[in-house]
Order: sequence, then C-alpha cells, then structure tokens
Amino acid sequence: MARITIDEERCKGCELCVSVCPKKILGMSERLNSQGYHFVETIGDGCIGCAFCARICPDVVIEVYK
Amino acid sequence: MARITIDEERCKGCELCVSVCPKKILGMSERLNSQGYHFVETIGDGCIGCAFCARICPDVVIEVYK
Amino acid sequence: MVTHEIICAGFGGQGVMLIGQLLAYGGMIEGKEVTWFPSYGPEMRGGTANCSVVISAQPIGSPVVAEPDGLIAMNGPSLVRFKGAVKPGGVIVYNSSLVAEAPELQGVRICAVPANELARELGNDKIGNMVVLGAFLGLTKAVTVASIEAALQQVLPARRHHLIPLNSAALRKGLSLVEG
Amino acid sequence: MVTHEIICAGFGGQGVMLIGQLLAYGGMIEGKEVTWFPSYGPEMRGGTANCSVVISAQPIGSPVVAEPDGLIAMNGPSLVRFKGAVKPGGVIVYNSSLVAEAPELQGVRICAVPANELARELGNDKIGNMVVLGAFLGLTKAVTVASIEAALQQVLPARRHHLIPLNSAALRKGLSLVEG
Amino acid sequence: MKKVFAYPRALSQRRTHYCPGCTHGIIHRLVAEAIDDLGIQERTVGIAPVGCAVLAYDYFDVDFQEAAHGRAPAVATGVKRVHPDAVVFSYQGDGDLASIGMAEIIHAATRGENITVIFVNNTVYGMTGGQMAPTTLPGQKTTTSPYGRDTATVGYPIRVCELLATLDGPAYLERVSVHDPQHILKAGQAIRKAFALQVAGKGFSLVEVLSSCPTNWGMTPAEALRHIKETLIPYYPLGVYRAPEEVTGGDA
Amino acid sequence: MKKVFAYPRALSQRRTHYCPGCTHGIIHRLVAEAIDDLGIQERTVGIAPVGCAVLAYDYFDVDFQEAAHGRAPAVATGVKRVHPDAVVFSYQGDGDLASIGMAEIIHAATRGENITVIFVNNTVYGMTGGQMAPTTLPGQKTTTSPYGRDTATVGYPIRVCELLATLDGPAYLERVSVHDPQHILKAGQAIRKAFALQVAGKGFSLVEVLSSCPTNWGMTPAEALRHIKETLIPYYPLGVYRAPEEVTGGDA
Amino acid sequence: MERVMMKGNEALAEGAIRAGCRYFFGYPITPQNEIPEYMARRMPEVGGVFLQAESEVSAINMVYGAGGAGARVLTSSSSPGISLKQEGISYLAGAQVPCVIVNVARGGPGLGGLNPSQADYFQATKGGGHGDYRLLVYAPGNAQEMVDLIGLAFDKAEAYRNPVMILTDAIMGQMMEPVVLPPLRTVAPDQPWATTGKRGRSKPNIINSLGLVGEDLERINRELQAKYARMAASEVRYEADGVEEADLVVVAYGTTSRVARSAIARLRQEKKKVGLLRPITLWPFPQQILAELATAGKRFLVVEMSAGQLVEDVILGVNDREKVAFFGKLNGTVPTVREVYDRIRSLLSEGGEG
Amino acid sequence: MERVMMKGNEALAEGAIRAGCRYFFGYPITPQNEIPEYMARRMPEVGGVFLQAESEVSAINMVYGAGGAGARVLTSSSSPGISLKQEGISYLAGAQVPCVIVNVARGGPGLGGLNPSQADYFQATKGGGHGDYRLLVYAPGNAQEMVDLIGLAFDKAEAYRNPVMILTDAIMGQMMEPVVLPPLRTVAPDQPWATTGKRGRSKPNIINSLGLVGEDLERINRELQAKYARMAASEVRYEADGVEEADLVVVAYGTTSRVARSAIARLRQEKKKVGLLRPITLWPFPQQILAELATAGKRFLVVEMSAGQLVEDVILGVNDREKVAFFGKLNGTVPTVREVYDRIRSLLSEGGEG
Ligand SMILES: Cc1ncc(C[n+]2csc(CCOP(=O)(O)OP(=O)(O)O)c2C)c(N)n1
Ligand SMILES: Cc1ncc(C[n+]2csc(CCOP(=O)(O)OP(=O)(O)O)c2C)c(N)n1
Ligand code: SF4
Ligand code: SF4
Ligand code: SF4
Ligand code: SF4
Ligand code: SF4
Ligand code: SF4
Ligand SMILES: [Mg+2]
Ligand SMILES: [Mg+2]
Repeated sequence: MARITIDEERCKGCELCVSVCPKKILGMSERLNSQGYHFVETIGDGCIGCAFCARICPDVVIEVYK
Repeated sequence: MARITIDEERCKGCELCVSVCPKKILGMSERLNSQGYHFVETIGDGCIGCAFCARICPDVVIEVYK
Repeated sequence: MVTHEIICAGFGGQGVMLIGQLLAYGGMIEGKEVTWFPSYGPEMRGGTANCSVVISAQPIGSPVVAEPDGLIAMNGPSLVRFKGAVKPGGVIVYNSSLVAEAPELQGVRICAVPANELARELGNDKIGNMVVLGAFLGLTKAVTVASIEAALQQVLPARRHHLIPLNSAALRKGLSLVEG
Repeated sequence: MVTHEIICAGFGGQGVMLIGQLLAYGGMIEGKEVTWFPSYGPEMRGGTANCSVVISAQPIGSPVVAEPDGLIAMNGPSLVRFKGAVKPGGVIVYNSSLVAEAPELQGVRICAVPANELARELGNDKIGNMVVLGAFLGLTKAVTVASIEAALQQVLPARRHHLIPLNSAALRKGLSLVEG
Repeated sequence: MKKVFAYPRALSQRRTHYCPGCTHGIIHRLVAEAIDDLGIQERTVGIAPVGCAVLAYDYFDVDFQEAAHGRAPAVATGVKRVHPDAVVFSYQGDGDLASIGMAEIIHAATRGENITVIFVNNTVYGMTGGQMAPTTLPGQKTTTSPYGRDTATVGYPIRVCELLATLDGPAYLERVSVHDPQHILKAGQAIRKAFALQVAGKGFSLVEVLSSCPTNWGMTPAEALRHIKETLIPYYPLGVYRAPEEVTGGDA
Repeated sequence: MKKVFAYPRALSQRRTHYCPGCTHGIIHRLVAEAIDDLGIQERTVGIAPVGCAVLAYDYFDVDFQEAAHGRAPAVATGVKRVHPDAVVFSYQGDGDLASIGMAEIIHAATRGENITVIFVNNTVYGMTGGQMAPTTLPGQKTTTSPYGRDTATVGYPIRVCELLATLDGPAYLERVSVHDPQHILKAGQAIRKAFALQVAGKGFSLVEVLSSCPTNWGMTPAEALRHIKETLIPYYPLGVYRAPEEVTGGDA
Repeated sequence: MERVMMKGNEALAEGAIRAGCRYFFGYPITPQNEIPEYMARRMPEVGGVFLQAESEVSAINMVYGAGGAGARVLTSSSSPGISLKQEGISYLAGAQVPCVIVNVARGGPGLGGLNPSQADYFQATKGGGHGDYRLLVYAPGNAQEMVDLIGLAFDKAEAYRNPVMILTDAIMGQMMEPVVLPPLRTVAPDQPWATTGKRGRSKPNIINSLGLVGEDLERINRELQAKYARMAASEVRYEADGVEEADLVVVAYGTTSRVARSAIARLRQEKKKVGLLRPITLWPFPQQILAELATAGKRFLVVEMSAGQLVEDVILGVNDREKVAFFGKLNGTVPTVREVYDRIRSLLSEGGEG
Repeated sequence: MERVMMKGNEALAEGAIRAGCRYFFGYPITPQNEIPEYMARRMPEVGGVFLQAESEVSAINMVYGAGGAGARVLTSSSSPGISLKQEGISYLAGAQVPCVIVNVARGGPGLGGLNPSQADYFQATKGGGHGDYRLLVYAPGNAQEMVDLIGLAFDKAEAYRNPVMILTDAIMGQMMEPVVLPPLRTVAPDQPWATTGKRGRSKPNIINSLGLVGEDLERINRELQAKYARMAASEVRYEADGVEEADLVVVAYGTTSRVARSAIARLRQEKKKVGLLRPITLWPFPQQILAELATAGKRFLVVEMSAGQLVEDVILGVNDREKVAFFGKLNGTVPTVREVYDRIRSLLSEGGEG
C-alpha cells in the first residue's frame, strides 16, 4: 500500500500529475486555493507509489509514501 | 625571357621574396629607402617569371612581365 | 463630471485590462481625451494586474490614477488594495462571487456584482468582466454602453467579432442590475 | 640648471626610448625628481618614436616636454620636427650619419655625431644611441656618465649585463667627442 | 511507510512565480535533488540568469548571485576562481545562453572552467513574452517571428551541445528532456553527474534540458510536453555529446 | 612582354603600416585580386576590424566602414540588409572574431547572412602588442601568457571553422594558409570562391587564413612562415569545412 | 483627422515607419517589447527589414552598418540594454552616422525593475559612452509626441549626421492614448557620404571614427563640437505653460511633467500662480529660457523620478542653486499628483504666498 | 625608502597587489596593456589569479562574480572598453559589490586614438550606466598616487561595498616616475555577505540588484542614496596649493593638473597670485571648498582635455558661471605649459591685475 500527500496551497492546477498517474486516481478539485487555482486531489484508491505524479509536478506539491 | 619591376620605396626589406626565388636572383641592397629599409634588388639573371617573389611579397613591391 | 479617473483590478486572466481598454476606447469614440495605463505583478501568468483609465474633456495630466473616483475590483486582494484610495463621492463595483465580505466605506457608492455566477448564467465563464463593466457604466455614466459596443469592434480581433452580441448581453445584464 | 627638459627622438628600433629611460633612471639615482614619457607613431614596428624626459630638483609638473632645452635626434624627420621647439640656450645632438644637412639655429648649441659610423667602429651597429647620449651628457651635464652606467644595471635585464662594458665604451666615446 | 519522494532540502519553501505546468519547476527540483544527493548544499553557489528563472535565488536554499543577462558563465567563473572548493552552477535559458551570452558560454567551455551549467532550452524567450530565440524552430511563430521563423531571413536554430562539442575544453555535455517521468529520471541523473564531475574537478559540464513554455507556445501544459516529445526532440536529439570517458554522440 | 603579375586595382596606392614580412599584406592583396577578378569593385563595401588591420580602409579602393572591436559581422549585416546588391566583406583578426566577437560571428553564420568573412588567424593579438588570443597554441608564450599558455587554467584554443561547421547557416567555410607561394595561390582561390558565392546569393562564407606575426612571435619573416607550416597547420588543419555542394571536412 | 488608440511604444513604432524608417535592429527587453513586436509584424508589410539581433551590442552595431549605408534606421531598448549600447553609441557619434535610438527607461541600477524611471537622464544627455559627444535627445510628453518626435528625430539625425535619442519611460511606452498619424513617407537610402559601393564615385566613402594621429582626432572633435554648437543654437525645444505670470515654475519632462500638470491644474483652481516648463529636448537643454525666468525673479521646482539629474541642468541654467528646489522619487515609484501638489504648496508658503 | 622607477600602469598594478588584490580579470587595450601584462607575470608569484577574459563585458561580469564572492578584485581598460562595461558597472553598484575599475582613458569618441584624454569625466562621475548610482572616483596625479590611491580604493570599496573607479589617462599610465611601494598585504576573501556557499549560515547570501516589486526597488535605491550621502560627507579629497592667497584658482586633475602646475610655477616667479585646486576624488566632488573660495571672491580657470565636463561641476560648486573660465583641449592633444600660462595671463589682465 502506498499513498501521496498533496500540499494544496502550492498546486497550480496544471493537471500534469493527472495525465501521468497510471492508476488514474488523481483529479482536479472544484475548490480554489488562495492563489486562485483548482488544486489536485485523489479521486480513487490503489496508489502504487510510482511517484510519477510527484516527479512530473513542477511545483513540488506531492510527496509519496510507500 | 621574363623580368620583374621593383617599387623600391614600398619595400620593407622582409626578404621573403629572396627566400622563395627559385633562381636565387634576388638580394638586399646596401642602400636604404626613405622608410629606412634596405630594399630588394635583382642580383642575377635568369628570371623565369614564376612570380613567386611577387606572390609572397606582403607589400606589393614587385610586378612580373613575361 | 468632467473627468473620470478609474482603476480596474483583478487576477490576470479575469479580463480587467480589456474592460479598461474598452472604457478608454469608448471615451475616444465619444470625442474625449483618454488614457489607459496597465500595471502587472511579477508573475508570468496569473497573479494580479490592474489598469488606470482617465476619461476627460480636458487634456490629461497624469495617466496613473492614485485617487480614483471609480474602482472595478474583480477579486478580493484588489478590493483590499484600492478601496481606501477611492475619492469621496466615488463608485466601487466589485465581484462578489470572489469576495465574501462586503466592504464598508463612508461617502462611496458600493455595488456588489456576482460576476462569476452571472457569467455562467450567460453561458460563458469569461464574460464576468463585462457584467461588472455594465454595472459600472450604469452607476458612473463614464461612457455609454453603445460606445463600449462600438469599442468592442475596434478592440477585438475580427475573428472574435462573433462574440460581440454575447458581450453586449453581459453589459446590459450588468446595467440592468443597477438601473433596476 | 635646476630642471632639464629633454626630447629623444628617432626611428623605432634606434633605441631612443632606452636612452630616455637611462637619463631618467640616472636622475633618480642622483636623488632627483624625474619623469619619462613615451610617444609612438601608428606603425606596428618601425616608424617614428620619441620620449620626453624631465630631470629636476623640484617636483615635476608636466611630463610632456613641448619646449625642450635638450634634444637628441637620431634621424632626419625627428630633427626637422623638434629642432624649432628647442629653447634658446638649449642643446641639440643629432645623428649626422642619417642627416645630410646640418641644422642652423640661433642661440642653440648643435652637435653632430656620426652615430652609425662610430657604432660600427665600436663593433656593434646598435650602439649608436649610446654614443649620442654620451655626447649629450658632455654638453648638458644632465646626469653623470657614472649614473647612466648604474642605470644600465637596472634597465637592462640580467642576461644583457655582459653588454654594459660595450655601452660604457660607447658613452665615453660620445663624451670624448665634446670634451675634446 | 517510508517517504519515497520528498521535498528536497536544497529547495526553499517559497512558491514559484512560474506559470502552471512550466517545467522550469521540475528542473529546479532536479538540481536541488542533485545537490542533496551529493551533500554539497553548504558549498554550492548558484548563478541566476535573466529570464523566467530570474528569481531562482528565491527558490533554492543555497548562496546565489543574480547575473546580468547572458553573463552567468562569466559570473560563475569569477566565483569559482575565488572559491575553487565551492560548487558553482549557472542556470540559463536559451535566450540568455545562446543569444546574448554566446561568447561567454563558448569561452567558459573552451577554458574548461570547472563549473556546471544547466541550460533550459524552451525555444522561446519566456520572460519577455515569447519572442524568437536562437533555438526557435523553423516555422515556429513567436511574437517577433509572427509569420513563423523564416530561415531565409533569420537563419537556423543553434544546437548548443553540438556546437560546444567541437571544443577541447568541456568535460561533459548531455541533452535531456523532462516531458515524462522516465525522461525526468534520466535528466536528474545527467544533472547529478554534471555536479559530481565538478566536485571531482573534471572541468566544464553542461546539461541541456528541453523544457516547455505552455504560456508562450499557446498550449496546455500536457500539450506542451507532447510538443517536446514530438517536435523538439527530433530537432534536438537527446544524448551525451561529451563525456569524460569519451562516450560521445548518439541517441539516448 | 605581358604583365603577368600586376598591382591590383582594388588596392589603393598607400603603403601599409604593417611590420616587415607580415602576411596581412598578402591577404589584402588576395582580397583585392578577388574583387578585381569578379569585377565587383564598384559595389563592394568592406568592414575593417579593430586589430592590426584597423586601417584596412586606407589600403583598399572600395567603400569601407570601421567597426568596433569584434562587431564587424553585425556592421556587415547592417550594410547588407540595406544594400542587398552590394558585396559586403569583413576582415577580422582572431582576437576580434574569436574572442570579443564570438557571439557576432556565430550569429551571422547561423543566420546565413550573405556576407564574406576573411578571418586572419595569427594566434596572437598583433595590434596591442602580442597578448594571448583564443587561437594561441598550448604552451605558446605571449605577453599575457608569459609562462606559456597553460591549458589547465586558461583552456584550449578554438578552431573556428570546425565550430561554425556545426551550424546549418554557413554556405562555405575553408581554412587556408599563406606560408608559401603554392598555398598563397590556393588561399586566393578560396577567397575568390567566397566572394563568388556571395555574389551568387548563396549566403555566409568564411575563409580562415593562417597568418604570421613575426613581430610578436619574435621571429624573422621567413621563420614565421616556417612556424605556420610546422606548428600551426598541424593544429589547425587546412581544408574545406563546408561547401555549397556539401564537400565537407578533410585535408586539402 | 482620424484618432487611433495606441500604446506609446506602438505609436512610436508606427511613427518611425511613417517617417521613412525601414530598418529596425533590436533585442527584446521589457518595457519596450511592443516596439520590436510591432516592427516584426509591420516591416514586412512596407518592404522593410526587422531583424532581432543576438544582443543589444550587436543591434547597435547593425544600426551603425545600416546608418552608415545611408538608411533611416531605428533601434530601441530599455535601461540595461542601453548601457550595453554605449560603446556603439560613441562610435555612431564619432563616425557621424545618423540613426535613432529609443530608451524606454525602467528602474535601475543593475537589473532593477520594470517600473518607469528617469534615472537615465545623465546617461542620455552627458554621454554614457566615452569621449566628447552629444546626442540630440527628445523626451515625448504624450503618445502624439511619440509619433511626431520620432519623425523629427529621423529628419534631424540625417540633417546633422548625428544619432538622436528618444528618452521615454515605462509609463509613456505602455500607456494608450489616441493619436493622429501622419502619412507614410518613403525615403531612399542614398546619402552622398554613405557606403553603398563606390558606384562610379572617384573616392571611396569611409565611415570611421579613428584618428590614430593626434591631429586627426583633434580635427574630428573640432568638427563635432562645431556641429554641437549649431545644434545647441537651433534645436532647443520646450513647452512653457503660464511661466510668465508664475511665481514658481515647475520643470519636468515626460511622465513627471504629466503628473506636474495635474497638480498645477489643481493649484490654479486655487488661484496659485504656478507655471510648467517642459523641456522637449533634453540636449540641447533649454538653458536660455531658464536664465531669463531666473532674471525675472522666478523660483523653480524640479520634479523627476530620480535622485537628481535634470536638476543639475536646471541649476546650471538658472545659475543659482538657491532658487531651485527638487522633488525626486527614487526608482520604483511614480510621484502622485497629491505629492507634487503638496510640495508646490509648501514651497509657495515658504515664499510667503501660501 | 627605496624609490623604484615604474610606469604609472605598472605602479598601479603593483599597488593593487600590495593592497591585497589577488584577482584580475581584463581584456587587452592600449594604453593600459601594461596592467594585464604585469598581472600575468606577477599574480602567479603571489598565488593570485590573472585571467584574460574574452571581452570587457565578460571581464566586468567576472569581477562581479569574484567581488560578490568576497575577493579584492581589479579590472582595467581604456575608454571604449569602459563603455562596454557600463551595464556591468551599473549591476555592481546596484548589487553593492566592491571592486576597483581602472580607466586609462584615451581619445574618443568611437575608436578615437591612443592619445590621452579627459573626456570620460562625465561617464565616470555621472554614471555611464543606467540608474541612479555613483562610483567613488579617484584621479591620481602622479605615479606615487597610482600606488597609494589604488590601495585606498580597495579599502573604500570594501568599506562601502561600492565599486571604485580610478580615472587616469594615457599619459599618467605610460609615464615613468620613481615610486615608493608599501609592504605586501594579504586579505582573505571572507566578507559576511559574500557568496561562498552557506557553510553553516542559516540564510543564504544573495548578490542581487533586482527589485521586481516597485517598493523593493525603492528600498534598494534609498539604501544606495543614503550610502552615497555618507560617502559625499566623508570621502572628498583634493590638493589645494596656494588657493588662499590666489586671485585666480586653476582647477584641474590628473595630467592637466601637472601642466597647470608648471604654468603656475612660471607665473609665481612673476609674482602672480595663482593657486591650484586639484580634485583627487572626482566623485564625491570637492564642492565645499569651491563654494568657500567663491565666497572669498576668487575667480576660477578650469583646464581639461575635453570640450568641457569638469567645468560643469566647478560651476555647480562655485554656483556662478560668470566666475568660471574654461580652457579645453580636444581629444588628441595635451595642452602645453605655454598655452595654459598664456590663458592664465590673459585672464589675470582681464581682471585688471596683469
Ligand atoms: C541586457 C538585457 N537585455 C534584455 C533583457 C530582457 N530579457 C529578460 S529575460 C530575456 C530572455 C529570456 O529568455 P530565455 O533566456 O530563453 O529564458 P526563459 O525566460 O525562456 O526561461 C530577455 C531578453 C535584459 N533583462 N537585459
Ligand atoms: C572594445 C575594445 N577592446 C579592446 C580593444 C583593443 N584592441 C585593439 S586590436 C585588439 C586585438 C587585435 O588582435 P586580432 O584581432 O587578433 O588582430 P591582429 O592585430 O592580430 O591582426 C584589441 C584587443 C579595442 N580597440 N576595443
Ligand atoms: S504515486 Fe503513482 S499511482 Fe500514486 S497517485 Fe502518484 S502517479 Fe498515481
Ligand atoms: S502537477 Fe503539481 S501543480 Fe500540477 S496539478 Fe498536479 S499537483 Fe498541481
Ligand atoms: S619571378 Fe620567379 S624567378 Fe623571377 S625574380 Fe621572381 S621569384 Fe625569381
Ligand atoms: S617581399 Fe616585398 S617587401 Fe619583402 S623584401 Fe621582397 S620586395 Fe621587399
Ligand atoms: S513564460 Fe514560459 S518559461 Fe516562463 S514561466 Fe511561463 S511557461 Fe515557464
Ligand atoms: S604586429 Fe604582427 S600582425 Fe600586426 S602588423 Fe606586425 S607582424 Fe603583422
Ligand atoms: Mg527560453
Ligand atoms: Mg591576431
């Protein structure tokens, strides 16, 4: 079992993490952060801790545990 | 039969022409020109008009007739 | 009023520069002297932005408005930053979709426009700025709506001209909010 | 004389800069104030060159000598260029090997030194400058020959020190021309 | 559970001013990871360019100098000559490095200056609003090539790794990309290697990173990454152009 | 009897200020001969460098501009863009072109600017009294490398033709020498070709000429020519590095 | 006449083209990017050349080449880029090559910021480059003057064979105002002194600033100084508004003159006698009028966005530093109308007229 | 003390080394080549670094790097090269990086010539680069001052974190005079603000001149102006010779002060009352003493090798242009002692004292 943490306030809503997650468990929130961006959130289970999301994130939003 | 003309006043006495003449018929004058250089002069016959001297002269001192 | 000194402010991407330009073009179309001056934050995209617009019957001095008699604020930070500078007797129109608390100020007319919601109603998320502008025009009469519509012809590239009716609708929607 | 203002001039390669430096070093060795200042023509090598030397008991003002009281001219063009500037009571020493016509000037002592010939006699073509300098020292007493000899130790790099006796001989040869 | 992907120590906590999806952020992180990995944070000095990365000094937790546009290699040289034991890197865009700063980068490279250069090639002037860069592709539209880059009048893009590879000075030259997680991993390894070579005193190292500019390319961040893969890489082949072991050329 | 070797029309009658035996004079003559040959004297504009050839405008009988040090390619570009039918050439030393002017030459080349560059490589700064140049050979003593060029601290010489050959822009690049009459003949042909290509609108052409500086090398003129042959040519191989027909590389 | 709305930078660019400029060489830098970007679109339409140089240094040297070839040629940049051009500008002046150089100034020193600034006044007027040279320097006060003065700049550059600078700032460049554009002119690049190839001339034309022999250089400089004296005698421009009646004359150019104008308008409503002297040429500087006003007993207030540069020329003109007050804003901020208004009020009351 | 004969340029180079300078970055240009050439020989002997940069632009940016890293660092050039350094100088000033920059000036504008000149005075003192910055500018009057002032320059550069310029010319640089050298100092590059790597510091050191937000830039500039005010209050240096008793005070620096001194010596033999005021710092400028002398009723003659640059500062100091006469020589030639003598004589007789 693996999991990620998301630093919502750093997220700029670029959706790159969404596009690379092999498990398709990331999606964009309806809500805005204080920068005015829709931030990323997990929308499903089954994270395998591949860290693709973290690695492609330009804003170091995501940390990964495994 | 070939011959060269020498514009004595232009000569800077570098002796490059002397060094390349295949017939060894060029040498430096005892006299100085107004620039203060010993200039080149012909010291023998048998010019073959090869223009080596003219071609290597950096100061366009020599013209060649053939 | 002979001279209108206006600040339009918001996040980058909210179209505050455009409504400022429309005000300036509108003034020009009405034969007035006008200036428009932009100011950006350090961000490449996003961040805050604002512009100063002056519309006057006289030649214009400073194009940088420090004490506006009209403020259009499209988000909270902009409202906070500029509201205190508005002159007594001035007008503030703000986007209440993004501002939770209504500002309180003496001697200034304040108008809340839920721009995001109204834009969505009009079927285009990006048209909130025009709704706010419509309300602003209604309150200040800085220029006429017709002049803004004429300005749209000049400001929008030809390939966007099909959007003019939508923009008009948004303007009139805003106007209707204040003309009751 | 409290102050000597000297110009040394000639073709590049004739060693005029060196004799100017020797005069300056000589002055310094004698505890005087001195300046040496060079001036070159546009040519890369060859062409003309000159230097100004001032030797004085007082702090020196301008290091550029416009009205010398001593002129050393190693070739014709230099003599032509500078002779008119020499102050009344001044001295000109010139290289008569390269100057056909003796200059005529009122109130200036003129000394012709056949430097090239004398140098050749001394066994080294390049030593003509020292012969001329010797004559100049004899006429002006700007510094002593001994000071110049001491200066040679400082100015010449160590690997050239074996040439000092030759230089001395040339100096004394020049001196002998004027001291009779 | 162990943290397998963490916020690098050599990055500061500040949020960047970069546009959403801009890969400058990824490259920053890779540099910080290399610094962490090699344990050199306390002796690293960065040189920030003039370009979108102008505020880089705010984003790293290492000493920094802000250079004039294009002059980062000269500034880095000055720092390195004074502190040979410091690890000095410049971070430069394609306008900065390949246009105004061309003389500086070539001469730092030919000197074999013992510094590391992170060269971010996004084929455009990001900061100033999308003007043509020396690396702008033929036909590419920018604000100063509004009709598309016309090679007949403004010439051809410059391939920096290939250019520098003709010099005897550089120790290490590699071109990488950050358009997907696999390539990001490889890019990180190249950057780490570049720093490691400097630490080992091997001389000049440069890693060219193909990077995106969604804003000025007029694309979404994801489209921009696809553009790197499909359009940039064919023009700018990835690979090692100089290695200390003399493993040169070729695709990666 | 016919005159078989004559004073070129495109040279002025002035005597040069060059040192005795300096091959700048030969290269001037070759340029003038090319201009005469192609009948382009009336539409040629030369750009003089800052370097020993700074007075080149006095020695040719064609229009001339004196450029700032290193900027001749930019100046030539300005002239050429205004008068595309003019034949524009710059004449530059190795300090001028490969040190301070590196950005300008690379960018003129990559633009494929339709100009001709005569690049005189004498491995030293002649005019200013023999300082180190980017082309100074390893170990070579100059006034600013008095202990010999130390590659460990100041790096390696730059081979300009090889460097420019990595760009897509240039039409013609060749390195020649003027150390003996045969090579002078070849050098003349290369220079003529470079001008001819410009006249034909083919784009950027550069001829690098290995040249002597007897004064700063501390040699007689004849020794200096031998030095070119024995020491320079092995380091700077002669040959065509780019040709319109794509005949590239190799020795000549 | 049709009024069109334009940013100052674009008005300037179109003004240049209308004045016959067909060659632009430049390098991007905020806040003047609208100029090269406009040129990139527009030059191909009028058969002109837009070329993005590899640097400001290259750009100014391309300008040298094109100007020396006889063309009307423009370059533009902002403060750091203008500093890089200083060697080239000195060459242009020395070789008497006409051209127009625009500085849309921003805050300095160093990398500074993107805000407007007037701290490049010394650089423009006293010569940031080496040697005794002068640029004719225009300071536009609105978008219309961006159009009009750049046209004049090209004419004067050619008439005097001298580089002309337009010194403006981020506000004047980014601000939009309505302008009336003049008709499009075409000017062939065929100056008799230009390097075009000899084309039948008996003597080559040479563009050059070298005087290796001292006397040559002195001759060049004598020629230049004579020309500058002619320019100083004929080219001074300024706007004087109510200076005759004024007790206090505000001296300001460009952006700060706009702010001052607003402040003065308020003061006049309060019946204060305040005038505005706006130099339009920063070099040659309107010294004469200042001397006359000083003789007439006026006091002066200089308003600038710098630590004090224009003020030196005003003191030199007035010839008495006691009469000249200064209000400066350091780089980064524009003075507000109220600040200037307050400063004038307090000066007037010091003078006992409050 | 042992006197050794040295060229001005070499005296300056050795003086720098004795003052602890161990880093030199430069590019060859006449008439200052003796400096880099001396450094190339000498730096390896003292464990220092001599590096020939690829251009003046690179050199000044290497200086920025090394100065920002805490070292005593020197660069030298001559007029066109100094123009190329202007962007870098503005950066050094803006980022408060200490360093010493030498301009051995030659004739301009443009390529100019190799003769001496004082036409870079404005560039040095008013800022050839962009923005409101000031260099501390020293003008040595003899070879000994070349040694002494460069030592002072390094100390002041570090004390104020400001670039310092030595403005001299081809004559002062090429001339040989005897000098006494101070002992060799060693100064470690360990300033608390320098970029050395954090090495345990909690916050990184950053060398920077960027103020993207207006207020940041204003803060930077306020800091700079406060520093300049301190420098103006403490760093003025001049030599005054016989000015108290004088009817006429000659103002001149560097080479022309030497010529003036010779002329004055002659005039004093004729019992004329002529003084010499020689500014040693060109910025900050000795305004105070000029104001005092003006109040005491003196007249002034400014002698410079330029069309008139120093003279503006003298007028500003005297605060009355009527009292200030000017004798200038254009680039290419040095005034002769006689010319200056004649000019002073005629001024004295105008004043009725002839
Ligand atoms: C001397 C100078 N010229 C121009 C500029 C303006 N400028 C700032 S960033 C930049 C180009 C940035 O492009 P690049 O280096 O590719 O970096 P990117 O923004 O794309 O990351 C330019 C031209 C400047 N600041 N200084
Ligand atoms: C901006 C500037 N920097 C430096 C110089 C001094 N300078 C004149 S010529 C030259 C180098 C000449 O060397 P090179 O280009 O190799 O030509 P060469 O004399 O060897 O033919 C230099 C550095 C200058 N005139 N201008
Ligand atoms: S670690 Fe992998 S699986 Fe888990 S959320 Fe990130 S990309 Fe998806
Ligand atoms: S990649 Fe990063 S910034 Fe982009 S949406 Fe995902 S978490 Fe947010
Ligand atoms: S033409 Fe040939 S043979 Fe005749 S002199 Fe010249 S080199 Fe000798
Ligand atoms: S090569 Fe020319 S200059 Fe040299 S000696 Fe012969 S003729 Fe004279
Ligand atoms: S402009 Fe381009 S390079 Fe700059 S931050 Fe935005 S996306 Fe990145
Ligand atoms: S210094 Fe060298 S390159 Fe210059 S003219 Fe003399 S020999 Fe030729
Ligand atoms: Mg880029
Ligand atoms: Mg050379």
